[in-house]
Amino acid sequence: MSEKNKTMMHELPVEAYTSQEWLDMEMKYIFSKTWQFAGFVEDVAEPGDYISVQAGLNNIFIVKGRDHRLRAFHNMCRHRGTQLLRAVGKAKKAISCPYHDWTYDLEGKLISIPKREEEFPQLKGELHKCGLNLHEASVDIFKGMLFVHPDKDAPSIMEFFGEVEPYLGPHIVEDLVEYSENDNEPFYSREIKANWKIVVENYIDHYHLAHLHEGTLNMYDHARAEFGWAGPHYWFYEPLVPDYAKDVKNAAPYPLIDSVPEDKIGAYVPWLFPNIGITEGESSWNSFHVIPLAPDRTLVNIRTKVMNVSEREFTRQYTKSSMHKLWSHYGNKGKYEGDPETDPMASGDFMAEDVYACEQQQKSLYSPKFQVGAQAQRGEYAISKFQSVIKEWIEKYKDQ
Amino acid sequence: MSEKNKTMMHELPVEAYTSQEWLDMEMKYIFSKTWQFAGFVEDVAEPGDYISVQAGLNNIFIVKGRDHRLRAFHNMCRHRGTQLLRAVGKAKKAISCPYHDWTYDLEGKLISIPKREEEFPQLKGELHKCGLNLHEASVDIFKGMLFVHPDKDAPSIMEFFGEVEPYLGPHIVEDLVEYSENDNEPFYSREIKANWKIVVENYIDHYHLAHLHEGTLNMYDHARAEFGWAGPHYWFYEPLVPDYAKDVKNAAPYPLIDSVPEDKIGAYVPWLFPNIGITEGESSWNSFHVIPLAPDRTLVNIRTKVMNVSEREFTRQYTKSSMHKLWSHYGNKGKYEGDPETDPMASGDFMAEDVYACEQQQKSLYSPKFQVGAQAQRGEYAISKFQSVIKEWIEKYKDQ
Amino acid sequence: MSKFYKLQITDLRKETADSVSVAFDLPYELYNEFNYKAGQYLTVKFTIGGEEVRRSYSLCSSPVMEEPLRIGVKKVKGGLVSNHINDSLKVGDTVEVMVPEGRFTADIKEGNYKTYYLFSAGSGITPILSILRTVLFREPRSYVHMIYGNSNQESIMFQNELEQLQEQYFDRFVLVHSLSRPKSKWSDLWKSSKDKPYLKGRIDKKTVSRFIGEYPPYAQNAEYYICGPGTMIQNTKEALKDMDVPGERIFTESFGGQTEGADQDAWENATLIAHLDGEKIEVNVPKGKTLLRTLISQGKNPPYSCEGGVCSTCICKVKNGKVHMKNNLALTDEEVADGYALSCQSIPLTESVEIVYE
Amino acid sequence: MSKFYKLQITDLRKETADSVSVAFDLPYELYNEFNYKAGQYLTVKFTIGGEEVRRSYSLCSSPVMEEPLRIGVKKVKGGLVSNHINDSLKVGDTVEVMVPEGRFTADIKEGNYKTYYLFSAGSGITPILSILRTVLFREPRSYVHMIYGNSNQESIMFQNELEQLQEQYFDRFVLVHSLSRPKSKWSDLWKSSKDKPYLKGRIDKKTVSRFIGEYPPYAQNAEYYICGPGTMIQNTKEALKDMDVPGERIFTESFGGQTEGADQDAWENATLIAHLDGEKIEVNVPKGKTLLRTLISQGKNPPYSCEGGVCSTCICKVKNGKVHMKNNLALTDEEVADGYALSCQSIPLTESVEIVYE
Repeated sequence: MSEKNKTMMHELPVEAYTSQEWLDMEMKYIFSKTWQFAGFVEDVAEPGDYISVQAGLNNIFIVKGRDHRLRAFHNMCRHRGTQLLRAVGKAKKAISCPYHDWTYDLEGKLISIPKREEEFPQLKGELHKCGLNLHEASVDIFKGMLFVHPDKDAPSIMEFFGEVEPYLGPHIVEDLVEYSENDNEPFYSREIKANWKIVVENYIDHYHLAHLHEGTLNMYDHARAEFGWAGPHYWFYEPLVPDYAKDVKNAAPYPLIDSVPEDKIGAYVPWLFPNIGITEGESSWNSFHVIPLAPDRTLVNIRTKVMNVSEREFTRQYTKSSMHKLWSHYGNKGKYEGDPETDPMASGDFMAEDVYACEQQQKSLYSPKFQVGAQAQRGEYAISKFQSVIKEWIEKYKDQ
Repeated sequence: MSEKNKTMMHELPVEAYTSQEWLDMEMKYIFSKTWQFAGFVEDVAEPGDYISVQAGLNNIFIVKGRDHRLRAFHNMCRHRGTQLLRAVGKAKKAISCPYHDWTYDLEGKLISIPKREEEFPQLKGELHKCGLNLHEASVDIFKGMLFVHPDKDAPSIMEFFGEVEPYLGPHIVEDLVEYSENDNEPFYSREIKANWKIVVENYIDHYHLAHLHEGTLNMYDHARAEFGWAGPHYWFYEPLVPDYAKDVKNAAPYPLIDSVPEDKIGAYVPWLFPNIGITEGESSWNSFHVIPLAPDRTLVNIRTKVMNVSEREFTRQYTKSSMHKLWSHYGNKGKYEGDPETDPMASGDFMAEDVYACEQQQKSLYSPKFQVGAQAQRGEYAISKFQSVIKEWIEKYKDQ
Repeated sequence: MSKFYKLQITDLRKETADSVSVAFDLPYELYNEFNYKAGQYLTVKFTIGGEEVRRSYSLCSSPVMEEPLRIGVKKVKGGLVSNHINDSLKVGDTVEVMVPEGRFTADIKEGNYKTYYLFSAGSGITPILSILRTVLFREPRSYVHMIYGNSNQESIMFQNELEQLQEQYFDRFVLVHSLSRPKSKWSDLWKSSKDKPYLKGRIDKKTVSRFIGEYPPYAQNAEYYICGPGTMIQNTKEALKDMDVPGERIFTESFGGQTEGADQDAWENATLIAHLDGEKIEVNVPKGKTLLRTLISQGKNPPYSCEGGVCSTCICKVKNGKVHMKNNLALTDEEVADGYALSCQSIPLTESVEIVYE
Repeated sequence: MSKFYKLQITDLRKETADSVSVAFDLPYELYNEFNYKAGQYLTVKFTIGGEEVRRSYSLCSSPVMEEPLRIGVKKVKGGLVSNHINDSLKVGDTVEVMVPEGRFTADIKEGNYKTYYLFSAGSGITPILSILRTVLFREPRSYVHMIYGNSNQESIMFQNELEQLQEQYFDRFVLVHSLSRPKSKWSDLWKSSKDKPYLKGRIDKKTVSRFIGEYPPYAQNAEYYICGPGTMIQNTKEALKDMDVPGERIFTESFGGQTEGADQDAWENATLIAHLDGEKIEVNVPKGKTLLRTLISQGKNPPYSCEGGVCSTCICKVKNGKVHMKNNLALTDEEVADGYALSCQSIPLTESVEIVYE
């Protein structure tokens, strides 16, 4: 072990952010042991619809049965492991493997093998009793979001999310509709050149809001933020600044979400362990899905939902907001002067600012001089807490 | 260790050219322990100007103080490691980290932390005595080039380059001006799909000049080449062929460099360990910077300088040269016949020829059949010498 | 096993014109023994016209609330016991009662996150009501989607109670009434009110599949409880199976008229060899008599309680020969394949039948 | 410590109308003891008019060349010793000389790659000349950028020597003269010659900042040496600090008039307790006397040499009480904060002062 490997990022060693070994461990002991975000309920709307998602090391497909109940199976033929279903689609009554046409019913039971008698005389009796049915996984719904768990007998999703639920926004997510520029694409998708935990830590870092985002997220009242930990999850809330609050109805970029009572308007920004944040605001609701690709590469997909109103009403609010005097002081000014097109720090776009900070931080991790200097005891408490949860989780499953 | 790993490239195993482990070692024990090319002095011309450069694992910025002296610091906030300064720019009196606005003066001293009292009660007394000043690095100038060293107390740049200095060309680099098609871009920049050492070995290989470049570099007299080793560096000189020498004043593509006495005209082509070559010719002076990106990917940036003459004078020479009868026999004929646009070996461009040779060699390294057949004892002596220096350097620092 | 306790009636409540619910006072010392799960039933014993008769009635009370044991009883046309209870019992009377039994129960736990589909018809509401109230009370994150079938508005048992639950748990409890012969004035009333829709007709395949389509499960751990007459059970179960609901998620309890299987030719005067409490009994089975009744008429004391093929108290294993069960709402297909039978429902199909009470 | 050696004068050279350089013969056996660093000074002792007086004069010779020790001495108006040296000494005379001392030195090594900025005025040239020649000779890769301030062309000491160096090291040595009252005919002469420019005026902030802007450091390890009168030092140092030159790169040596600090009220007849060579001395400090002179007048032998607040030979630590140093050109702020004081410059500020010579 070299000196560098002993350098700590608060609770975790720096190598946790740079090495394949750590990512492998996280894949095994975290991403394969937790409920993983898989989309919105409407992604699998009708009986027969399916989607397949990568959840840690597991490729899992979710299919809606004719009983409107979701099933989840590991997306892999029991014969030689070939993937059964592609990204999105509609299944008939059965699922066939493209490789040798082994066929399963929608309950995952093996129902047909070509040339069974000649080729597999050892498989006697009913096929679905030969121990070659699809491996079941678990699927459930929380706050309008689909989650999968690679274990068939996963602990209830509410055992996992129950503690944090009371701290989430009062938004009724099921009543909102997705907003995206292009169909079937997330509102925002970007590969970030940083470890996934750097991205998470940026998300839960309260200390940076007033600084990195001094010109972009200043419509929220950072000084009145409330936050804490519930189970392995982090919750966070801050109200609007008074200027914005007093005329939010006209200033909000989209129509106000009507399931949020007036006295509860604000930004609810919890982080659900391990890799899905939600951002529940005054006029939009977003999922922020962080997908590790490599030790130093992470995909972020943001999907966004807004009120289910007519396009006219939507456009009217958008126009009203964009001309509102509030936004000359708030919300979209770059931190530095420069070309907003090419310079993230001059973009006035808080995502660009965050991406910039994450990528710059990642770069420094490789420096032999890298060390964390100090930790803001309140503003950065969540970061070391998150790291301890990572550690706990790995410890818990590593020796099982 | 697999069979393949035992195959040798002269002094180094093949895996030194293909594995991440080796690149990591080189980054640690070579690129972080040597003076690294950072640009030209004029890149940081005025007080307050800065540039940031990647030197091995270290991102370092160089800033010119109001005393016109350069300072170098690791470009990484001591708080959480975020990069402080972008590529190029002008600093005011202080440097702020974009992430949480920690601020340093131009001497690297920490001078302000937002919410210091509430968030960091442990940081008492004067901020710049809290051990959180920027990590200093070293910067110095050699032959008009900026070099950085990640250590604050680096050995003098002249300890490093001193021995090779007498073998360099008599060019006064500071009097020349940069020539580039596009502002702020190197004259030539290309990512080569080969290990960085393959590129270096190609550069210092005398044996290939008369062959690979038989139609492109034949205006230099390879038979009269002189070369040798000085410290960890390689030096190389060859005069012009008589045909060219006798009318160089009219035939040279650019105005002759006047700091070179007539009897010393030729090509001085040293290699400065580990990764910067310079090519000091009769009418141009070039830096050849080799930047490892991955075990099998290397960026080459060439910056070129010419005499500081009027544009009219420059154009007149260029025209005169291009019509000179010499170039019908020398300097730009492809080795093979073919389409010069698509076939590097028919391009008549020696860089394209070298890139082709490097990439083809890299490919073969992965073959189980790969072996070095034989070594030209004079023409390739520099290659195995370079490899031994690599080995020595790693040995020297590995156990420290 | 078949021990009866004398419990006093503390409350008698008219639920509809032809049904009543009966609450019993439970002495403190019986609390443990009478601990029950939602969905279970009580077996009561009366001696009416000199004959001892037993009947099982589901508990409609909830085990997790501080409330007395309560059963719901609807008059069956010509039904000896149900009419007795509805017409003759009064508060203060003492009734002989066995401890709660039954496998039609839900595993209700506070941490659960489930969607419960409850299908009931007529007096089938009783165990369903118990499950419903227990789930809503004990599982704050679970959902209940329920259909209740009746002939008309007036035959809906526990109507007030259901309405209260709908109000209290509006965000987790959906109730749709299905009326086979709705009274029109009331239906007009309902039509004007969005809160009280009802479906017209009996609970059949189409009703079930539409209902689930309209109210798909939110929590994905869904379970399906069906309680009502045999045909209603059959229809509902088939509808669910057609929709690929896995069998292990469906739970049923039969109430009211039995579904007879295909007529079977019983072996007349077959020989029965029964192993009971270490005794080997050999006896002929008179035509039409069940194995259980044959043994009882011989003065033997085989275990039993409901005599309706529901409770499985009378379970035995068939060692030799074959039997036919007129009704089986208790044993799984696998138990039957393994040779188990309900002796209260079994008639011999072979010349000789040998059974063991284990 | 304060041992004096008798050295013979081997050369006396008139440098300007009012200055002289004096070379001493160094016997072979004193070579080691008189080994010195460029920038150091010699302390000489004379008895003039019956009084023993000491003065320190910087060496202008270079320790790395084969040449005798040589000091430069400029007449000070009414200066007892400087006039004596200029007017009365001759070759062959013997002078009492202490070994070289002083902290105004450069760490000159062959491998160095540095840029030296040298600022001098008047006789401040002497240590600067030593540093200059040593650097140029010993550090073939280093650069020297120098300003030399004088009142006019004729008061430039070591003029020939400087011109020779400019020729020999033209690629590494820049020298700019700064003349406060240049004589015009000569200045006309200079104006016609590119090689000999001069700046008009005293060395002030603007001069310094322009000079550095015009001759920025090439080798980046730059050091700044300043030697001249107090105001010139102050101005130059402030100019450098304004340009963010780090304090640890600046070295100064005061020559000529001293900069007095703010007037301080000394405590009259304060008690001094001094720990010296194991002895505890208790004595009253007469008004106007320094701690050093008080001890000397008591016949004690405290260490000292320059008596100008420059050399730090007389350093002591203040254990109790407070003192004021009239002049301090030797101790850093941190040393002062740690309680150190130059006893030759210290007057008591408190009723009692206790010091230790360590």
